[in-house]
Amino acid sequence: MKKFVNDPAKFVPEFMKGIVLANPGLLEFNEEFQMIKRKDAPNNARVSIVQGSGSGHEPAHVMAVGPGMLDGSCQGAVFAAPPVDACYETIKALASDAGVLVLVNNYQGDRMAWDMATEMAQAEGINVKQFHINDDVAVEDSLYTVGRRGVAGNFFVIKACGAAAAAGKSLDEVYAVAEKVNNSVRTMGVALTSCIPPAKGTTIFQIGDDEMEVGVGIHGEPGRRRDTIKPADVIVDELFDAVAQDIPFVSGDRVALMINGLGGTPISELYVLYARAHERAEQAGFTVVRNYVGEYCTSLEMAGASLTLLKLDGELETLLDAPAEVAVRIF
Amino acid sequence: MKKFVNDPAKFVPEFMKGIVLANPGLLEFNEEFQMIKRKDAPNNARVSIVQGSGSGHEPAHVMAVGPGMLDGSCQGAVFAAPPVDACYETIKALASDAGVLVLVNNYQGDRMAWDMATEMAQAEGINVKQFHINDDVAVEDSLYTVGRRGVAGNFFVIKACGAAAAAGKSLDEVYAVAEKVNNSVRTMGVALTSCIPPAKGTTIFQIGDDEMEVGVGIHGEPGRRRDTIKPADVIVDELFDAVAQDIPFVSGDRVALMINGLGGTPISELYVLYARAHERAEQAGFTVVRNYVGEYCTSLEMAGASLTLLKLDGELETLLDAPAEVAVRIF
Amino acid sequence: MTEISQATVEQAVKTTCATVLRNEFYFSDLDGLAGDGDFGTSLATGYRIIDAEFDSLDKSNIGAFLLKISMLVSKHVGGSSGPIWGTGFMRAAMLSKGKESLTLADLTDMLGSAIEGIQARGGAKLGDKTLLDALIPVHEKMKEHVAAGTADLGVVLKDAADEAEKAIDATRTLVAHRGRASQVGERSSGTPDPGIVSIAIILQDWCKQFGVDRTPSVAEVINQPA
Amino acid sequence: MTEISQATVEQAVKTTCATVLRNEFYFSDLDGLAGDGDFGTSLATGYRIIDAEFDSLDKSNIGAFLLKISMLVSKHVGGSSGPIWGTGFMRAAMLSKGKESLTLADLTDMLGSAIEGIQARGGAKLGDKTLLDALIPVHEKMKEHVAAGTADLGVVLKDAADEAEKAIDATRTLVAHRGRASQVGERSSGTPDPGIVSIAIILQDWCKQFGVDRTPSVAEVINQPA
Ligand SMILES: Nc1ncnc2c1ncn2[C@@H]1O[C@H](COP(=O)(O)OP(=O)(O)O)[C@@H](O)[C@H]1O
Ligand SMILES: Nc1ncnc2c1ncn2[C@@H]1O[C@H](COP(=O)(O)OP(=O)(O)O)[C@@H](O)[C@H]1O
Ligand SMILES: [Mg+2]
Ligand SMILES: [Mg+2]
Ligand SMILES: [Mg+2]
Ligand SMILES: [Mg+2]
Repeated sequence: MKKFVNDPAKFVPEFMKGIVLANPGLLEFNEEFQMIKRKDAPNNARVSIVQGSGSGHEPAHVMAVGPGMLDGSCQGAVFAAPPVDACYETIKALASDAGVLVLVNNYQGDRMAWDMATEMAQAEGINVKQFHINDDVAVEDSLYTVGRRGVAGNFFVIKACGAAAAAGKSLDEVYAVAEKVNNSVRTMGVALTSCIPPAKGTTIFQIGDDEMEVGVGIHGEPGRRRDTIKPADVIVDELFDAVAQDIPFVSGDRVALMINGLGGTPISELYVLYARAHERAEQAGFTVVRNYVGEYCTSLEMAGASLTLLKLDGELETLLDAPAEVAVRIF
Repeated sequence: MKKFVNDPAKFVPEFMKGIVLANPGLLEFNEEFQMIKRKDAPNNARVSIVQGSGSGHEPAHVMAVGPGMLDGSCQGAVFAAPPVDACYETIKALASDAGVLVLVNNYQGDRMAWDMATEMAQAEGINVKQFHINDDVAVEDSLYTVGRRGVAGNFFVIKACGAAAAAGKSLDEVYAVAEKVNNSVRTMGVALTSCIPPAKGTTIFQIGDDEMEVGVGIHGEPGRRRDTIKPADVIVDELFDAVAQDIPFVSGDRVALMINGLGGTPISELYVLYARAHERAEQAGFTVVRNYVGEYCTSLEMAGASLTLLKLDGELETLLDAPAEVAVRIF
Repeated sequence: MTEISQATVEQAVKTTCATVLRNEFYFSDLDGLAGDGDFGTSLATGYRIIDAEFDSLDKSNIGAFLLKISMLVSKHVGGSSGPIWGTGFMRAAMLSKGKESLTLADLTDMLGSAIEGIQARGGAKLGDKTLLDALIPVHEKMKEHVAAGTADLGVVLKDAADEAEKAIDATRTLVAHRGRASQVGERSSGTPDPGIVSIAIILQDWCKQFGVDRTPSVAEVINQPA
Repeated sequence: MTEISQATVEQAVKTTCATVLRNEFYFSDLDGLAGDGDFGTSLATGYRIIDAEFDSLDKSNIGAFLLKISMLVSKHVGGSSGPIWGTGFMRAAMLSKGKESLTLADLTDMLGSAIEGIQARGGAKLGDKTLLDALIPVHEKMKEHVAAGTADLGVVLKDAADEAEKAIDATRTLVAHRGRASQVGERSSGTPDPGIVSIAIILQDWCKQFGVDRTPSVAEVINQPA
């Protein structure tokens, strides 16, 4: 297995320990529930923002804890929603007089765990609300399913809600921000290779040397279709069209544009994709107000990328612009 | 080829275009010489810091251009030093009354190209000096070779020199900073997989499914030896010992500790490595004053990592702490 | 009337531990076909602890024992399986509170309540291609035996294993409507649901454990690791 | 005395373009053994442009032509090969300034000066396992023919190709002391130097181009792509 790992069963607590050792002033670690929180949270003067999901998507979700972002987060095993108890303890640890907003990525496992945890916390009088993020356009939404998946758009929901909470907004107001961002953000991804969950030790799906999976999920779930690999620009065009036509985005829109690496793709390739995406946005009459190129929501070492567009307005631009700090940094 | 690429021959200019489109306020692009520079450089009041090397190591080197870092950088093709003319034009474009410092990674190709370019620039009266970075401890230094390679330690030389130049230090003073950092920084890396240069289309070396290359170079050059993959902690121990014993680092040292991903390794694994490296540093009596976990000097999509230690003093701590800005960012 | 002793309940759980641990990678591989490949690991994480702590678990009565199982699942099992299996055990525990043996009718009611709890938790119905598509027919068959007054519990167990196994093929070509597999649309058709397979394999292993002669006939059950 | 015409010099460069472009991946693969696998691409980037612009290059005389080649190499060839080949062509250009034909002695002096320039640029000496280990013996052999007054340039070319080819095996087990391969220590022993191989293949192709019958005997030359 081509991975840096000791005991696969300890992979998640071990990397979490590394994150906290690297950020001793900022973060603290509860190993029993695989939870990382800001040392200075909860703060009763502001809403706590909480998330927790499967591991393997780093820097989402535990590395998004910090001022102006999440107050705390628990991680399940790789690709598995955290156990109910961990979710419950996370809500409890971040309980604030101003309330707790749980940003749940829209997967069955996450939803059920946070539902149960929320019920348990509410029974104890904690003021907690949940919001479901579902920005992936790869598979059509339908009444008969759990609905669309939450993927890289997650970053924007966290960033905006974190800024709103830091600005002292109420739980209902922060919830409204989550709703606005989620209604305005769309993503689609493509994979060139499969990832290898450490506990599994082998790839999660098989893919030919000349194939790509269009619309892949961040857990390696199948997307729209399997196809032969195309030139980078052709791939961007398909992602861009799928995403831009979804709300739809229209000429004159001010947007944030993200190229998110899925883990194994070098940043040079992400900029090849960005160049085309930026060009397409300009041709479509969008103004790219902010851009994001890097890794925000990954799938272990999967080679691949996703493209996200977020429609902006004055409020969202201010929220994205607000200062924030996370465990990931350059300097 | 599992890559996002259009025409492999245009890979480098295309990703450079992406970088500049994503940083329109900060950077400008000279496509003919594959050079990126700060829009507001040169500034005759301060020394210009310049670098240029092969591509494939992103964010090194062109993504390290920005305030407090490099003033400009030209890129060769993947893994090939830039042509002499590009180096010459880069020095000319950043020529400042205060002088130009070229930070050259110690490879034969880079050295020769910058030697020729420096001679040409000096013949035109430009005040330019070169410094060679050689922090890789993998292969013993010797009088009979080009000497040790420059790898991730490069980041610290740029950061410190960039800060010194921003503080208005003279060319000789900035050169002395480069010397001090280079004398105080050591690195060793390990690869689990080979990378695929786009123009080659195939892996640069063969490595078994259960093998690792200890001491690998950032161009896939062989290192100390081939071995079977070991648990993450055992790998860190070997890197740590090789690096720490080299200057040597001694108990009581204040250090910066970097775990640098080589491109294809997920950040979660880098933090598994960091946890152990931090522990080892503490056991050795070092104080980890600053830490760096992420991608600083990569080898395309190679799965692997390197460990860097930098011995600090008051001057270096101040220089590392100074504000800086590059094309890579989170928010 | 034939009773199911507390010892039998404990033995069934113990056997399930062995089944889940032996099938850890197999279940994950099946989940990888249309899901995310963690089903086996998630279940095994919980059952490994149940197995290790088995001797010291509260065994004052069946309900207390199953409540403890439910709590261990809630604490250690992630993914969808945590809430689903945790809810199932919780419901079964409620109806067996204080009991030291069960009638077939008791057991049937416990399963019925578990099914209701799982439906309430995850919103799935029959035909959504989840483990409910195995549990519901098993429950129906058990109700028939309760009505008929079947005395031989081996016959009931064999029928239950048959129903669960049939569900694998009956749902194979369906498109999943719940769980992660539902988010891949048409792409889930043609792959077996790992939750259904796990129920069929657990029941098959119970047959073996309790001396009920039964030969599996569906590939996924036949091919489980020995 | 036998003269080498400007047309022959131009043809040799043109032939070299074909050689380098055909061997682009082969040269890179050889470089990947102990180096970084870019040698073929680096050379090809320059020679592709020389080839494309060939018809419009300054051909007023041999020196002007070679100076232009040197400039194109400096502008387009990266890696170590840019400075090395650029310096070589620059030196050859200096000694042929204004000439429209060359004697064998002229050509020998040009190569000698190129070797000096490359040594000054990169600090390599004979035995450091670089292309100098091919060029220096070729130059020695040419000096012998100049001294002996050899009239048949085909014989000289054949001998030169022999010397270059011999250098491949003669240096194979050496540890590189210059260039990127020197930074891998003992690990460079046992791999051929791609720069030496390229010189041997170029000379072999010149033999073919100029009608000199010669059969290569070293694997790396025999195995070059057709
Ligand atoms: N809503 C649901 N109700 C009942 N069972 C479900 C539901 N969603 C999923 N399942 C079952 O859970 C199994 C997958 O479990 P697991 O892999 O742990 O979940 P996840 O999809 O979160 O990774 C499926 O095979 C299915 O049988
Ligand atoms: N100092 C030197 N002098 C002469 N030739 C050299 C020197 N260093 C390297 N070479 C030649 O250049 C070849 C490698 O070229 P190239 O791959 O372009 O360089 P790099 O090592 O920079 O990638 C080697 O095979 C060797 O023959
Ligand atoms: Mg899961
Ligand atoms: Mg090179
Ligand atoms: Mg699953
Ligand atoms: Mg090379």
